[in-house]
Amino acid sequence: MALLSIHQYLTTYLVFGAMLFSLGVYGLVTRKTLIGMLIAAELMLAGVSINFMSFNRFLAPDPSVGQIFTLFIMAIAAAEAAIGLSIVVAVYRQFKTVDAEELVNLKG
Amino acid sequence: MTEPISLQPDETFVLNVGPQHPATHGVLRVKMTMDGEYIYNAETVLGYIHRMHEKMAENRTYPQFMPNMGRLDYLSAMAFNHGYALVVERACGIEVPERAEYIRVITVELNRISSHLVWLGAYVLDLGGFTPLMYCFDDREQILDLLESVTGSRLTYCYFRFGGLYNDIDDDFISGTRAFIKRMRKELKMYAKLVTGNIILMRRLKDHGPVDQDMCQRYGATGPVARGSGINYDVRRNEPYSVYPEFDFEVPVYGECDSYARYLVRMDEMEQSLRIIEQALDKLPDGPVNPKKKPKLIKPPPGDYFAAVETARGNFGIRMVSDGSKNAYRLKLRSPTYSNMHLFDEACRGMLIADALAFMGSLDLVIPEMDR
Amino acid sequence: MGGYFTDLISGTKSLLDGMWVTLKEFPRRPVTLNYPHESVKMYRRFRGHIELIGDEEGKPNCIVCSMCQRACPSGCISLGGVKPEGSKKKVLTSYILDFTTCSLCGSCVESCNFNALQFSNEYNLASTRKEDFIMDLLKRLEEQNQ
Amino acid sequence: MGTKDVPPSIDTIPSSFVQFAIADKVIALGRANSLWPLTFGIACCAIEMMCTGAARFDLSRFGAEVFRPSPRQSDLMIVAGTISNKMAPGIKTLYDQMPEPKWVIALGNCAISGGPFVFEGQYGIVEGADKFLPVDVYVPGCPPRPEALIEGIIELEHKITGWRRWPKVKPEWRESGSDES
Amino acid sequence: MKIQEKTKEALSTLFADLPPSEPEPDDAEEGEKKPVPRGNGIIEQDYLLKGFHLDVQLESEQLLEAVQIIFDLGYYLESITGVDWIKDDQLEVVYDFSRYDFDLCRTVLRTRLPRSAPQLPSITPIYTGASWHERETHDFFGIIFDGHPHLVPLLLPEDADFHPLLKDFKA
Amino acid sequence: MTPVPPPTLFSADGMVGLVFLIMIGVTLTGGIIAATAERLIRALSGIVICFTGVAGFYYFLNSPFMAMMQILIYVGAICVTISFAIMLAAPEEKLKKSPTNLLSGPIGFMIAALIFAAMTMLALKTDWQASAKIASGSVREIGIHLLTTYSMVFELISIVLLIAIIGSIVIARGGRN
Amino acid sequence: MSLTLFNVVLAVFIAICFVGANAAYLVWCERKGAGLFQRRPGPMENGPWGLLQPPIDGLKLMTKQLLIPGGVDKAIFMVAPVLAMFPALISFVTIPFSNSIVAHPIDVGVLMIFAFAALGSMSLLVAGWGSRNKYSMISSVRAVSQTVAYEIPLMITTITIVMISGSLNLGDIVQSQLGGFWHWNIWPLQKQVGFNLLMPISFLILFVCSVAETNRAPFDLGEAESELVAGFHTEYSSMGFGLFFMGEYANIVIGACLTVILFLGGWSCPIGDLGFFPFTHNVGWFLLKIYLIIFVFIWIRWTFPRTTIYGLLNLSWKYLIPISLFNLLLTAGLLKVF
Repeated sequence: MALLSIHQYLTTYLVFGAMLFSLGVYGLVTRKTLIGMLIAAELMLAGVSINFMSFNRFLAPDPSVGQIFTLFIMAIAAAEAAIGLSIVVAVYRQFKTVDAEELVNLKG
Repeated sequence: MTEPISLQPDETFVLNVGPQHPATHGVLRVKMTMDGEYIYNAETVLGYIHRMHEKMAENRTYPQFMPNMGRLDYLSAMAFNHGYALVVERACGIEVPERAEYIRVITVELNRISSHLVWLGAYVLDLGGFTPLMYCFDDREQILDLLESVTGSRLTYCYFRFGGLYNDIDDDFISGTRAFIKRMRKELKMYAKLVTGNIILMRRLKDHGPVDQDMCQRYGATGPVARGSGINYDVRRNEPYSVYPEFDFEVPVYGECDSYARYLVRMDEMEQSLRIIEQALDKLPDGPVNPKKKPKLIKPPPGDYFAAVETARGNFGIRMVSDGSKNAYRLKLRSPTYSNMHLFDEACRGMLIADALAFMGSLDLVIPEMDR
Repeated sequence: MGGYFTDLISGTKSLLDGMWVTLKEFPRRPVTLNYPHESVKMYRRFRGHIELIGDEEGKPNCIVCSMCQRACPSGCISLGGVKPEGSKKKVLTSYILDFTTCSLCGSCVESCNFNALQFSNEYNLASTRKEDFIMDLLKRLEEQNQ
Repeated sequence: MGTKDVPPSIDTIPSSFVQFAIADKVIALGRANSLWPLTFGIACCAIEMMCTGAARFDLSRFGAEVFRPSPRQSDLMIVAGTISNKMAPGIKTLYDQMPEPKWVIALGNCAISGGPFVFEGQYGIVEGADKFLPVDVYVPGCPPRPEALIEGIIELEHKITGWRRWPKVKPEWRESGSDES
Repeated sequence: MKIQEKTKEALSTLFADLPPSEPEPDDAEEGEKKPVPRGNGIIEQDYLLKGFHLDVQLESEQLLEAVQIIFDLGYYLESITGVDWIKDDQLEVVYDFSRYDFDLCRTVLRTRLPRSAPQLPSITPIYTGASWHERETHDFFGIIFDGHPHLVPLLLPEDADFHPLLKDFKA
Repeated sequence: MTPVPPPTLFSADGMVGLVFLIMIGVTLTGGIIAATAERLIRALSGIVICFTGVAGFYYFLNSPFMAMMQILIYVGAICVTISFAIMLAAPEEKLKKSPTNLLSGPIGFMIAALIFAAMTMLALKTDWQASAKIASGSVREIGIHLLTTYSMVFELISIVLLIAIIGSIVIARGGRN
Repeated sequence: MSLTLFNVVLAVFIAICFVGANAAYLVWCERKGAGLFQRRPGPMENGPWGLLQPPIDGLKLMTKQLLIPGGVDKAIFMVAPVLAMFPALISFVTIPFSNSIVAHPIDVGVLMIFAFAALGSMSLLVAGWGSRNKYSMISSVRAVSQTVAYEIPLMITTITIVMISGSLNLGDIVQSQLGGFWHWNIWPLQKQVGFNLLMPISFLILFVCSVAETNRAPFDLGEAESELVAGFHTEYSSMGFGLFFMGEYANIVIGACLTVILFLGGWSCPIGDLGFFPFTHNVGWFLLKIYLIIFVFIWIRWTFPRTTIYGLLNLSWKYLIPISLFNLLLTAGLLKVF
């Protein structure tokens, strides 16, 4: 029944954050479309946020600093999503595809 | 123009509205090519309720064809009966007694009100409001009761006969009609509050669904659709038949060319119909309702005949070609919504689907009449 | 800017007007006719399906002239009669009405010169069998007489 | 196809246990009193169908006023009007899209047998909905009065549960010199 | 000038080269059995008796010209229909026009085609609303309208190849 | 971290632990769907599930405010935006395999596994010094900090969001003809 | 912590029962109300006044065949109805029914309701997309853009109230309005802000937004019957449809609760705690108020035609957002002054 109390340990959260982060990395590498990559990036951000939040809970001397940082990450994520998706839409309008590999003429 | 959709530009998709769709009032099908929610092109497909009326006319004797007219446009069956009676009477030269003419006008106008009430209810239902439909149908039931007490059926009346009527009206009908007029005037005020003045409805209808005069001419739109475009055209006025010249009534015309103008035309028409009924009841002469010598066998002399009447939806014309036998050689039914709906294809381009369906509703479609 | 506020106010007023109309209906008695519990009586001119009129003895008035059959637009009447030995008039042996193709136009009743046909007041027919509506009117008349 | 006295969906459930039989009855009762029709009018009879739903006759008293626009959510198809050859496949599709158990009412003479539009040499209509649909209840008339449709729904409930809840109304003539407008 | 005379005048330019005797008086329609089909030309009909004012019969080549004249005069298209004169082995196409204003004049254009080759120019470029009417006439009579943009069955099923209003049609 | 005796399943604490385990499962499933699903709309649903689970973690970490913000912002804003983009631009990912794609799967897996291993080692090996104070999770505290000590962050957030809004409007409008 | 979470689980169970019963009988109320507004009696024959109609409908829906049309995205298709019901259930946890009856008085109750409302709007999107039906797809796009447009004024208005009460906790917000109906936030006269004429208008904005959030007429663009057949649930049959149906009513209850708590004093007695009656502040008042609001919901639905998508966005961007923003600024200023 030791499993039932793992929510009291910091390591659980850290390992979990790492899991989400690496899932995000995997997604970022394997995804072919821009939107898929964006989703994977959001997943990575979620992993990072979990780390911040768990440090905030277990380690931080000042208990709101991690939360504020996570808030900041959320704002960044929102901004990223907005910008990224407007780019996706603009690219799609231009090239009629969002496949990252087909967008070779994007450079220049 | 109904060009075939040969090449689909990118990002469009085809939306099949109908044959079963709550907004098409029956079994109309509109193949809409959509760009998002905007209509790129619309092609109407008819014929889902093609009932071979014109073929039947060639197989049946003239009196036998009369019941079909009620099925053609089930909402204003009286007016269609009237048109058919007119053309046969014109061909055979049958005189109609005056009392019969007055009763014809009364019943036709009552039927017109009931038709507009169905339209009003169904139209607001199209726009998403459910309650006005119930009020309209409640008012309509009063008319149906009156007409049932005279004709014996509620919807597909077969009341007119060549030269007269199926039977006479009684005093109950007259007093009932007067009571109805009183009630309807009050109800119309209620509709003005509940529906006409409603800001949501106005925003949805004003400046949407443009049909200009040129378009009316090219498509042959008549009835409230033409009158909503500023065309002062009403067969009852322009080409008087029956005893219409003896009544004082106005033809409502609005020049805004939008759905709201068509809406207002119909609302005003109900009021004018009430006026006509009131006058007809006052002037109702005594006398027989059938000619003294009831025509036994209807055999019009050979030739072409034409008659037009104003139904609730517009100009209904009948072209009859007789070869002198008991059956018509050819009977062409010119239905008003056929032409009115035709302009939908052109007018709805670039509209949002919600507006297009609101526009379609403002054309007041009765599909069996289009398909015949 | 002026339009902004007048729009707002007139729009709100129109909405409240509409709500007042429906609210006034709310406490009113419904107009509904509670059908299976109460029912409307039919007008004398109501056109149901047709039925035969019998004389005092219960015999049909029909003399099998077939006028109704000829007048019917959709051919839903078929009647048979025999001429018994020594009698001048035909006697009706069967009068079948296929109500499923009838259009209730009333041509048959109008064409009958012998007061043999009338409309019934059966306005609420429904059945799980189509055959129920192919009626033998002669049998109906007999049942009525009993 | 055609008519059977018991709808197949109920018939096929094994009823070896008494409890099951009661459950069947309760379920049948539930189904019978919550018949949601498909919003689907074809011609003249559709107007009378609307009248039936409207204030004067009010189908909602029987819990059957929830006209669903999507066939997926409806239990009852009221075929209200003439079925043309062009329309018949569409109606069949709609019927197939409805989930079991489902019922069909043929409203009006056109849906029963083609009605007045049957004549020699006709080329356009299907002579009756039962040519391609299993019709459960026939409501004749051209068009039938709204009471007839209510009667049809009662008849359908009768068929589903095997129990007629309401007595049949005997039609009466109004005295001449009517008292009601 | 009344529109009826105006229309008549405008249309009579089409028949300038016809011999003057051709336009027959209206009793041509009254005859019990008319042995010869009437010739081209304009007939003024008695409105009370017939329901229309001007009855114009013309060749199919003249049709577009005549319809253009009618359109310019502000008529609207009421209907197009066909009549199968099987005894004459001819198909007749009838165009009904009417007016929106109070100067009433119903005008009928009619043209006859051989049953074996029923072809006619389409008036859709002039009256957009003729499209459905022509498709319908094509459905019912099999008349082919040259230049129609989308001549497929309208009222009949998409794959229909029969023309039910022809007198020799058997279901 | 004071080691407490592990709870039994049918105690209040045990239930809580069970809920946590379920949440881990849900979050991981969501994450895996988000990272691997072929269809974008499925990936989107995966990420919605994943984010809801993450919000649950925040709740366990004694910060309900952040949990709610997580759902509100990620699910209510970001996922909805992404779904708009999916509807506007890319109905389907193509299933064709190009040579580079063939390798990207294993390579990605290797990289991800490496990162995961390294970070897990780091997490397990480090001797974390637990702090005495435990966050109360109250909004008031965050608010006070956000507007006093970390007011720069607050400003930055607003500037970033403003720039993002303007930028995305400019970019998206530029593509329209 | 552990006990609260256990409470949550228990509360969710109770909430399911409450919401289930409520949703079922709200359907009955809706049908009955619709009938009475329309000159007809509504359900009558099944049970007294048709009271047995909801269980009968439920029974029928449950025993109906569950059709999964070919071509749909099965997993997504199945998840969506659950997703529609679940957030509404969760939100109930934090609603204070009286000063003692609240399952889990979370500190950020207001945020929680919004967070789960956002999750609910995802369900529409997922349902519409998963159905692979053009109507459903259009509907889901509409529903989402509508939600986005209306969450902004809704939140701004809520923030105004939060500023006045100084708490995100729903219980505290109610507490700050105790002492009679003249203390409710709907009135312009407030002890915290002095005189703010915009408060009643703010109430209207919140009300309109909660109608729009729940996809109710006249804002029911998502399931616009005459345009999009049945919108996002066109392809759903049986209980899938039933869950959407129930979810709608659960959302209505949530919307009504929010309106009552923020502006109408929650569970507080309108005439204040006068002292002669023992239980003046209780759950009865709260229920009375929310059912009154729900009655208005029903009343509005059966009165108005549907707006269009641009009319809706116009209303939001031209009227609701500016006015609510202005009210936010005004309230902030007034709070500073008083």
